[in-house]
Amino acid sequence: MSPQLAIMLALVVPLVGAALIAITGRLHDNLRETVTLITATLLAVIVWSLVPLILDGERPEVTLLQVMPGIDIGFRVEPLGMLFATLASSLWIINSIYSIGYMRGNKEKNQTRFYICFALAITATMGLAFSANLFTLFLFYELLTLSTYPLVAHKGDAGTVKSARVYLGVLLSTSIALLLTAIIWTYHVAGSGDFVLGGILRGLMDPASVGLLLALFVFGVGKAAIMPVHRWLPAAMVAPTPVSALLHAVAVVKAGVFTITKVIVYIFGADYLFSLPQSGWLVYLAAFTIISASLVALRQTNLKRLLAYSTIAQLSYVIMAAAILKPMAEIGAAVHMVAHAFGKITLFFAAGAIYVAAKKTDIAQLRGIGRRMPWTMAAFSIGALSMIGVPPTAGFVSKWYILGGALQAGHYVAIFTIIASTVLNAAYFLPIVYMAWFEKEDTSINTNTSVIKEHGEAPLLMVLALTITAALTIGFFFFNGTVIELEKQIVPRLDSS
Amino acid sequence: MTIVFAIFLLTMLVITAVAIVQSSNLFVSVMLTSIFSLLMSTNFFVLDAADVALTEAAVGAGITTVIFLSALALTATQEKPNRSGRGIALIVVGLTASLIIYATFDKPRLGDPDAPVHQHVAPYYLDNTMEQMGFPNVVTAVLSSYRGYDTLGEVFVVFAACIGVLFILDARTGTGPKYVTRKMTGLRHHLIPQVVGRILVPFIVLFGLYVQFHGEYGPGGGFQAGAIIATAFILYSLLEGEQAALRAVPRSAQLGLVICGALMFGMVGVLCMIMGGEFLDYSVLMENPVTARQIGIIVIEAGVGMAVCGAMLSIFHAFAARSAEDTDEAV
Amino acid sequence: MDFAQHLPALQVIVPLLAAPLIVLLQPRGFAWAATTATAFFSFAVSIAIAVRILAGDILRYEMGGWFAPIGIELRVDAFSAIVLLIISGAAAISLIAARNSINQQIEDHRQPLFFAAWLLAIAGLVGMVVTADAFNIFVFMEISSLAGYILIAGGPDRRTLPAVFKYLIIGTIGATFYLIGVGMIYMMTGTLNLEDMAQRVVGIEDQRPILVAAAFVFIGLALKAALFPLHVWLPNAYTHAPHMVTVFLAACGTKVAVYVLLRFQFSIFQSFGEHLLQFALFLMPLALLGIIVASLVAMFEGHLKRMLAFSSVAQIGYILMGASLMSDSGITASTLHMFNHALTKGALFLAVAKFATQYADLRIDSLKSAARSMPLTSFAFVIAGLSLIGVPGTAGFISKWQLIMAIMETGNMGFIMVAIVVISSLIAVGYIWRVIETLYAIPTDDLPDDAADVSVKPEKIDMLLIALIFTVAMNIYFGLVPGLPLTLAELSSKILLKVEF
Amino acid sequence: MKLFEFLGYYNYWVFAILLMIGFYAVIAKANLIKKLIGLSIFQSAVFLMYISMDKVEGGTAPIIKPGVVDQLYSNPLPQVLILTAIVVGVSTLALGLAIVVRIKERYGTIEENEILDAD
Repeated sequence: MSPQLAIMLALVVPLVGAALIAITGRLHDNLRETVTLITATLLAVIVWSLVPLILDGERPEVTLLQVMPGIDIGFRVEPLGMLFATLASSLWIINSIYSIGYMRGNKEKNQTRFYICFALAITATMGLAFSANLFTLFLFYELLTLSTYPLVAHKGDAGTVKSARVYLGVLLSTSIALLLTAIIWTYHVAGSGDFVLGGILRGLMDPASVGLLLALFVFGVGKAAIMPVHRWLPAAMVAPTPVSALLHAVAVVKAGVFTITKVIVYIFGADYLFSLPQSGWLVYLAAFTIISASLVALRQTNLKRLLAYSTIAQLSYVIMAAAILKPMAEIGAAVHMVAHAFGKITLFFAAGAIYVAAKKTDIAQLRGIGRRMPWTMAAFSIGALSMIGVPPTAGFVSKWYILGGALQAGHYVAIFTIIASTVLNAAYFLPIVYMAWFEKEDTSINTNTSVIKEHGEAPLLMVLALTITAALTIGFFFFNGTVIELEKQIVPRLDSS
Repeated sequence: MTIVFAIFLLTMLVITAVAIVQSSNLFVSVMLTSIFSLLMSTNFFVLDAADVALTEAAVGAGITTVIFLSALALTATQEKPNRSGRGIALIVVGLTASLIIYATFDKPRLGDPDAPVHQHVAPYYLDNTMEQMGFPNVVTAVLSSYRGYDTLGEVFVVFAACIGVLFILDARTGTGPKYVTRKMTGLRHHLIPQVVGRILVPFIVLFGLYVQFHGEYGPGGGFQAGAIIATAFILYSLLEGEQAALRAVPRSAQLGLVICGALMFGMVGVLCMIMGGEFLDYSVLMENPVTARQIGIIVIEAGVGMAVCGAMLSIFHAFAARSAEDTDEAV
Repeated sequence: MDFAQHLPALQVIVPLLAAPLIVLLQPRGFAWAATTATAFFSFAVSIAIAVRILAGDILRYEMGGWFAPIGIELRVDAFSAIVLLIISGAAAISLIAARNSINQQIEDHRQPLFFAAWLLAIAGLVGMVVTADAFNIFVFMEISSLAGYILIAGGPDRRTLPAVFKYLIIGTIGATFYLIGVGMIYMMTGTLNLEDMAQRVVGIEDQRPILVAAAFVFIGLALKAALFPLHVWLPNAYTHAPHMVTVFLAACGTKVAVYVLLRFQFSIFQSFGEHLLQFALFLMPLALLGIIVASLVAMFEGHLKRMLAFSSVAQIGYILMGASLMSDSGITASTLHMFNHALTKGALFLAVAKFATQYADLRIDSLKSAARSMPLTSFAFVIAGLSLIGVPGTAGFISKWQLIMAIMETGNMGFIMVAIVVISSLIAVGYIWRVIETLYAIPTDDLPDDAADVSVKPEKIDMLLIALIFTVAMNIYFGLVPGLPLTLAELSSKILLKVEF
Repeated sequence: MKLFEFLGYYNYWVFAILLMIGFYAVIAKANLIKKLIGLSIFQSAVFLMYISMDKVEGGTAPIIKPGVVDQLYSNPLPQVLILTAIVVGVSTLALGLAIVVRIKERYGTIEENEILDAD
């Protein structure tokens, strides 16, 4: 299989999958879900087949069509995108397994639409990850927003629609208003929007404009949820848990930080940005987002909302790392995308499992739940530790690199932020873990019927899924060499300095 | 002397126009509009535009007035007082006026033979009409040959108006076409108009035919003729009543006249294309281009005349038939 | 003289002459079929013309065999070709889809007249575009206007009538203003041929009449084009017209006036002193204001058709804003947007027409949960709506991209304009999404679920739906492969700016 | 010849005044028929403008007199245009009146403000 074919297949397979799901959805549920799983597996195989090539330094390219002179829809696989695509496609399998358990366990309506939109979202993610230029990236960015909207609004009642409106409103508005402007500006100045290592804007703009352009990009990519454009993420918590997992771990927010990192590395060029003081504000903004989101998370009583704010903070980790503009930090940014994905998906799977099994959503209800759902809570604990950054979890690896980068740059604000947020993370995660394992179940709060009270573990498929992700979270601590090798390639020029 | 007369005419025009707008009796306004058209027509004549004068008299003073009156019969004859909107109107009008006055200063003066209008294209027509067309009326030549395409367009404007009026006035909550016309006596009880009118009708038709076929040599042509002949039939229907008029020229014949007229014009053009020329290039129709053009012009002028006559009649009867129904319903 | 040379003439005279034939041969059903066939023939002619234009030709045709400026010349270049494509394409698609909707709204015995008027409208609009003669434009403008009044007057609601009347008055004033302007130019140049005019206008010393003429032509055509604030006739006319007429007129009605406007401003007045600059300075604020105000009105409009009509006014603002930049890329964007907006608005109104087959009331609130019974139509509306917003992958995005690109070329001042384009896009998100949410809303509880399901009739797959899906597909196709309109638009801008190429 | 020059200006002024009177009636009058009457005055004014420019001092109507040399003729082109415009004008008017008649039937009035109130 030639790499070009693989790239095209990575886009076509989920698309065909969506079509097949639509057809089989009318026939039988099992058939539909088989199709989903087969598609996901096939996609993962295809994407993985590209990894060795990229590690060898190859950059396969495909140009699909020329839209306007100088503006193509084209794909080019590079380490950052490779990492993102691998991550998303692999997690899709696990997420599908989990979804099947969740959707059935919860007896959700419109399941076919759910799986179709999911597959479309994955198509968009693949396109985004492999995009060779800003135009293509923007195309798939919007497709991702639109294909996830029906997922967020899945329940369809008034409250959900309202929240989904916030989701779509923020993401679409910021992208059309700011991101599109930034992209067109880039095309206007540089004559192209191709992702080139070292950037394409060097010397073409005055420093003040660079700062402005950077701001347009950062706030335009609403998916990165940097404050103040983070509101959509808590709003989107109305979605079913597998969707939350998709948003937080597999695709959406990752697409956001991926875009920003890619823009910094391939459009501005990290070392070029570093030479300009006008870009320094980004670290402070990210730091502010980290701290304040963590503080907000501290006050949450709803588990999923807590996780949402935790995500906001973690995303800004990536942005801050990217904005430190030092080689180690850039690697740390990429690694943190993976680490956070593993950790957060585990946490969400656990939250969903608790909801399906016990219909519990509040933190206060979790007392003693560890005894009823030991697997789930064990996984939850691992995820939480990864968020804090305790070894041996994935979170530790990325924090190590980011901290290294911050030290390299001598950026004390960043260093302080990392330390402070670690403390805050511990402050909001550890009590939950403690409560779940060591406190007695509180019957007074749980006013629900006895049927629900007498619950055990969640459906097998869900437990299976979250066990796998928890294992990955720990596994990543030990086996992260490939990822580091891959991402070292995005900073070769800086590596020597 | 003519100039004094012209100045007098122009002044009268302004006075009439003011009176038209001021009068709150719509009937008076319409009659004044008819006078306005006649004044305008005379003025055109003074300005050496005989063809236009004839058209304005036939169409403006004649047909327009009749249509207005038939519409008045169906609506209202008195305007209700209303003072709102004057402010905006005055502002808009004032702005437009200042724009026009601004343009006044650099305009070429009236009658200047060196003005750009008389230089570029116009002399060609005056110099070549005799040679290329073989007849003296340059207006007819320009109308039907040099700018025949405009005239084709114009015929279709008339056609559009005709089908438009039929379409709009036919729209009574759809139970099929309402071609019912009840008793309408016209002016049968009035002896003098009856007698005079009966004598006049054939002469008007005759005059119309003269205007039609003499268009190449004197003022006149299809438009004028069509309008004049239509006037004759309208007069007839006023005298004898709708029914009698429709017996003479049924609705289908009126519409048929329009369609045939329009198609005749168009088909001559298409024939020119088939014969190897451009659309409406009559010269290819026969060996001798001058004769060919004359033949072409006669045919298309006939088409124009038929179309205009038919359209005017259709429009008039569409209004008139409605008033017949309404009066019946009222009784 | 081969057939191909007659193309510009055929473009006009075929629909023109077909109109009386349809009135002549009245049997039921025939009118629609014949009209549609004619429209498709027209479309084929436009495509043939476009092919010739892309090959680098400029088609000239001397009507009656008289050379310009003695006779009337037809002249088709890239700018005309793209507008011809818009008109005849819109006509073909709206007509082939029209049958059921028209049967619903127009009584049988009136249909031949109605379809004849439709053909006259097509002929009038293409006639304005192919001709190179200022007065001939007026004649065909009147044909298209009268036919347009007739078409709109076919609307079943009584409110149609005042709306048409208003349109008639304003349209006539516009045409008369145009006539005054042309008269003044003629007075100063002695010619009516546009090219000839452009050459002769250069040497004139007495400039005032020409400036005033420019103003009259501009105002007259702006009235016809519904340029803000002269748009007052448009919303009601579009709202109360028969649905399929709205599709047709929204796609191409005002664009032809814009076409003539740009022709005059650039071809004739371009070489005329500072005029073009004044024109731009005058036009730009109006365009910007129109974009914002009309978008806001659309946002708070409760009736679906009116909402889209106001959105059209805003889009005219986009088109003219592009032109007011006076740059190559600006006019390219402007022309391209004419094409893309025709596709988008056509699709949206087609969807509206389809909704109207099941929903008598087209206020947005009454379309609640329409997606249940009409999933395909609703989905098509969503895609077309996205194209209106300018989401990538749709035609609307391409023109927005070009427009912002063109604005950025103007330097720092451009940011205000970019901001306005962006803000109005956001407002578009607002009003389109309001509809989409309503369409996909879950039925309220006062209807039990079973009852709702019983009342749902399955969506009928008819020509209207197929045409709708086709148009939506075209929106996506030209969003990904905009080569054809883009090339024509680029050629147009070079022609208008008289760049040698 | 001063009088002739005056006529030139006067012609043009009358055109402007008539145009304004017509335009005013179209905008300010609420009665629909009155609006149409205003519209026809408005158009007539434009006809006057066109015909004014065809006049040549000492000329006659453009019907060639065979054998006569040095005869000046007025310009035929504006006349042709106005012939067309007159017919266009009456066509528009007829259509407008048809609509007014229908409005009267559906609303019972032809006053603009009353129609607005009715809906």
